[in-house]
Amino acid sequence: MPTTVVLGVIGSDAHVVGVTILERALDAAGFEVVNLGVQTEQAEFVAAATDHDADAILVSSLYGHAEQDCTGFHDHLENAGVDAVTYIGGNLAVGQDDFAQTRATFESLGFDRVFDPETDPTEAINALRRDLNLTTEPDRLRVTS
Amino acid sequence: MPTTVVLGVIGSDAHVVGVTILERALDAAGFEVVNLGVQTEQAEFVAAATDHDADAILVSSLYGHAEQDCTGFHDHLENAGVDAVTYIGGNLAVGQDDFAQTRATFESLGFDRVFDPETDPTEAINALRRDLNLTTEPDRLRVTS
Amino acid sequence: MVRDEQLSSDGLATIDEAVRAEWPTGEAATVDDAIAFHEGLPPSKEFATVLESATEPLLQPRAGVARLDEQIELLTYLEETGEADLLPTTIDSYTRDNEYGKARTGLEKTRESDADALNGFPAVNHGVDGCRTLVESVDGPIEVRHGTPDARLLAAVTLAGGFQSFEGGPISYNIPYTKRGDLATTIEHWQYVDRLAGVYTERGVRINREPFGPLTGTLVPPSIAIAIMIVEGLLAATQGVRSLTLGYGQVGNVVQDVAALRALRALGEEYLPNEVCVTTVFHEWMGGFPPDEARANGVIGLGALTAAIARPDKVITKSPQEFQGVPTKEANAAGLRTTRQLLDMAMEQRLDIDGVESEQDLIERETRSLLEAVFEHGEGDVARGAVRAFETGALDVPFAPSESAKGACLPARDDDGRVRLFDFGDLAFDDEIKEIHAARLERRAETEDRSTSFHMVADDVDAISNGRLIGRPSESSRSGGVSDAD
Amino acid sequence: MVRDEQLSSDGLATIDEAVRAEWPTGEAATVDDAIAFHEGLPPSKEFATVLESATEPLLQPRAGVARLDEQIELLTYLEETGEADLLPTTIDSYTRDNEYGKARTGLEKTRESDADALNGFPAVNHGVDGCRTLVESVDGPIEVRHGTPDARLLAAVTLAGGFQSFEGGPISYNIPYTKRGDLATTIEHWQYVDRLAGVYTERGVRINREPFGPLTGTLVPPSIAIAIMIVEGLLAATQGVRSLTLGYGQVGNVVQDVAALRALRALGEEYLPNEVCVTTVFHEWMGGFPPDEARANGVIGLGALTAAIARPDKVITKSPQEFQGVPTKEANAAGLRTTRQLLDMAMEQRLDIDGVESEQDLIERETRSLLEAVFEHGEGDVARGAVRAFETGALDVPFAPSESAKGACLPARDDDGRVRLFDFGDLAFDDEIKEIHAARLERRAETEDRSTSFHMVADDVDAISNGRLIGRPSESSRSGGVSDAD
Repeated sequence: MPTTVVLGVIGSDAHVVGVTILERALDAAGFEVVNLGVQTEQAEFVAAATDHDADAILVSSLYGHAEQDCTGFHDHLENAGVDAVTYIGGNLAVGQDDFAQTRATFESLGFDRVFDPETDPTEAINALRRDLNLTTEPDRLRVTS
Repeated sequence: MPTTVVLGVIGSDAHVVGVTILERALDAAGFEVVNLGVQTEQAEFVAAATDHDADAILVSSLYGHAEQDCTGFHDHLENAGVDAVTYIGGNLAVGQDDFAQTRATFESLGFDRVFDPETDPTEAINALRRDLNLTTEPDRLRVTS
Repeated sequence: MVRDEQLSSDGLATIDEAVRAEWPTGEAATVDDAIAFHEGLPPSKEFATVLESATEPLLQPRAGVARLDEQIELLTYLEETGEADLLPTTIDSYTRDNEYGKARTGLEKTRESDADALNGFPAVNHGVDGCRTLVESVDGPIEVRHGTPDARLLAAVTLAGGFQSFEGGPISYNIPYTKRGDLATTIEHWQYVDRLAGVYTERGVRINREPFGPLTGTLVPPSIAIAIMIVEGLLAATQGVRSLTLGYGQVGNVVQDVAALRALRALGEEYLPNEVCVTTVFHEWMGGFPPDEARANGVIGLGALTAAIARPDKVITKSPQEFQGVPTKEANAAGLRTTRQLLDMAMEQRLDIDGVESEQDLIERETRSLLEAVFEHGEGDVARGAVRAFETGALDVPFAPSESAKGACLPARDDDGRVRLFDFGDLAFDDEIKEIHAARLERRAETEDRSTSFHMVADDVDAISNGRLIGRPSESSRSGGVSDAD
Repeated sequence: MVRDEQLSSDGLATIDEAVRAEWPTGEAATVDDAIAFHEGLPPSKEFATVLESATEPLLQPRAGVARLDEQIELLTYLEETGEADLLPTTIDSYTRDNEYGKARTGLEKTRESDADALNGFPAVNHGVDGCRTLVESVDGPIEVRHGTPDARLLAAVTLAGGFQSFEGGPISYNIPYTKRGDLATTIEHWQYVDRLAGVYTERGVRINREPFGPLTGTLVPPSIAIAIMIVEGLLAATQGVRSLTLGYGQVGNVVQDVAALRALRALGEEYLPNEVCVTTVFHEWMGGFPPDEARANGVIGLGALTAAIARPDKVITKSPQEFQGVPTKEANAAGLRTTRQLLDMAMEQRLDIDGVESEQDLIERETRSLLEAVFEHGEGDVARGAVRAFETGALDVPFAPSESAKGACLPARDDDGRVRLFDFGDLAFDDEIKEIHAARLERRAETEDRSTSFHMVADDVDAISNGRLIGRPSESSRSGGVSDAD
């Protein structure tokens, strides 16, 4: 059974490049990908996760308003009975905050993992493999030389 | 009888471009030119003016030490019996002094005219014509279009 | 269904009434009143006249702040200290989203606190009089630059306000900018904008229109950009626009950029009606900039050199502070002067580079193929054809967020740094064209000893900001992310 | 009369003793002691090794301050923040004039007051140990850059101090730098320097030598620079130098600059003995810069683009603060990074420009003509030939202050911005070459509707600092002087 990942850019953020590349990387790594694209509301993530019985939800945000866009997100997921690991990545805070602080903020919102904007898709994929106890051949996952 | 102009760069200044171009401009305008070149001492100016019975002496300085290089210059000229108009031009003072101040300084040292570094050779030549009451055709003097 | 037909004067009047009722400042935006104002402007402020009669590329920055007095000050600075030939007024995001109430609040906040609460000039809120004050206060021609999918009220107000150039178009301000804008509706909206420009033109005020060439600004293959420019140009011409500036954004390979600008001009002149005066605009690199002003100046320099060889009619400059968002006015002026110096020095000498002709041939062939697909999809109607071609993916834009586009094609640089397609999606390219792209990418794959894949795309997207043109593996491995995955 | 013969070891020892006695720090400057120090340096500090094995142009700034600790800090900054590949140490003016006492006073003043009383690093005063501390404290290879006509003690101290590269030569550090230096004497002085480098080389420490290509930095026709580079290279090779970097300063016309760098490499390899490894260095524009950092970045950008096409082994970078003299370390590093960004982006793509071959042919023909005249003047001896050729003006440098040169030739740009000769003086060019130059300048005269004259020269000298390559009349009329003549 394929492992299904829902991904999208939350809020009114229109940064499309990162999520497009992440979609391709996940696809190439053997995941079933549901890419909701940019400007995706919380409700759309919840609906897609329910409809596709998602194993993981990957949220992207690059315009600095992630915290307000994500407030209450995990309550909605829980209410809808979604049981998926949740990651978030991107420019999560405006300004020069240090990343440890940002990570703590988003972990307290309920995300399982928090990534900075320099993260290579490989890192997210490796994390998914571990968190979901997947057993695919490791070299299937090699995405950068 | 040709009008003789002695020119050179005073002191230990080695800026050669301006004086080279001025030499050509004076030559093209019909003057007899004695170019002493860069790094010329006061005594060399005086000797050349005497030897060639100069009508004018044009002193150039671009490295900011003109005032000290020219102190006493007109006394030496007078002592040697040189009767020539004297001009000085270039970057005559270090820093952002206003030009009126600089002109006053060098006029008080004895120079008849003082020019800033943006001066076109034509201006110096026109001034020479006037100061020496020369009668050459005006269009012989046109050096810029 | 939308059709490529000129709006009737009744149709125009109906829309005009509705649009101008959307916000109080709309009422004053009448063409009759505006003509006299435009006629009173000196020739030096006639955008089309100045641009079309220029003998060398004119430079134009981007710039917009909330307050009128500060916008005047900013533009005056860019004219005097930046030596800008053409002026911009960049519109704020709320106005682009037609959120005039939020724009008003932002403007009020800015007036009270002096801190800029908007990222541009809310022209609709400033109204016709505010725009006219701006136009009167500066010396040069001035253009509205924005990114507004539904720019009808903005156009009504700013054209009445004395602006004589208006950026954007139904594809170029929809597909790259928004997720949900329906393309057919957006085309209808821009038919109003273009018809309004046409009405001004017919009454003696030639309004310049400028479709936005860079699109998503990220590795857009030239033929896609050019095809869209021509589609938007045709739509505008139908509505009576007679001064059209077609745009193209630098990809960073000089041969490809020069070839693209030449193809843009050649095909623009070929496809657009004779009565339209076609000019071209080159945008300095619109992708990610190095986070370093010194390196950013290197990127700007390559753009200036490209412009010197290709000689577009206009260049939109970047500033060395590009990576951090809106530049200071000093940095904006610096970008103009760095461009000017290199452009002038390089234009004074013959610089003919090899390979431009064959690249231009390829670009033209691809563009014709895309345009034919549009015409076929619309059974001869370019408006319907554009909608349907985007639906099927026959015409597509890489990294387009819009649901009106398939967004299925993916670009990558070849071994020489030229932008090719790694994944064609459903683009209307014939097999021979596809084979050329594949072969070029295969050569890169050999050089890099890896297979052609989306990894190249990912590496290429960041390459210039990392100091390189092509995202080679050794370069991409430089940047390691910080995360808690390990 | 000076002859091009290798100094005997007795001859070397005699001079060595006298030179090292000139100043107390000379005593410690012995080759025997130095070899062990050099052998202890890692390969990453071996200048010749790093330069000769590089696959892409290496970047090097100019930089020198009085104090050792501050020089270390400066070079470390340029390595880390400027990403310099090769490091410089620029020597102060007093040391260049062999005024070591004044240099000591300046150094003491600087130590006391923290204000820099010297315009460079007084290496002779810092002595062997000071130099070694410097060499040990930085990561990269490091070169002595100066402008010293009699650089014998400087060479003895710095080579013993661990430097492995030494700029300058008897013509290039005499003719453009000083009025009264006798050329024959200067050649003898540099025979000592070169022989010292040869001795190190023979003992396993390859010292890199770099004649100063830009000469007067003002519109020097390429063939004159290349001929002098080859003469200095031959003189150095006779003394045992095996690593030679021949230099050339940008004139701003890309075709001519690329052609010149290729001619420099080709003729260098042809004329110099096989055992000499010839590399080339390109100096970014050495003439007057625009008084504006933004425009200066445009000039630097054109240099970087030229380097990307010509691919010299090394590039000496300029900073955006060039017009105001010595740059801050930040500006110096910025010049490096602007160059790096444009250079890298441009080198990743094929950029072949038309016309390089024919320009290179002309440059090579002119250079051969000048070199033949030197050999003839010296009856086969290049040292005597150089002295006599400068005496007769068969070899000459525009705007040379030296009394050892005729200084009779005058350059001007042609209609394409290439540097030609307006007045040949007594240069050893045949009539056909002269006709080519005259015809090119005649074309410019027609374009400008004025006669070919020294006015073009005057206008050209200021053109780049005024924002242009060629000094066209309309441009030159921009700058009006302030004076009391009117």
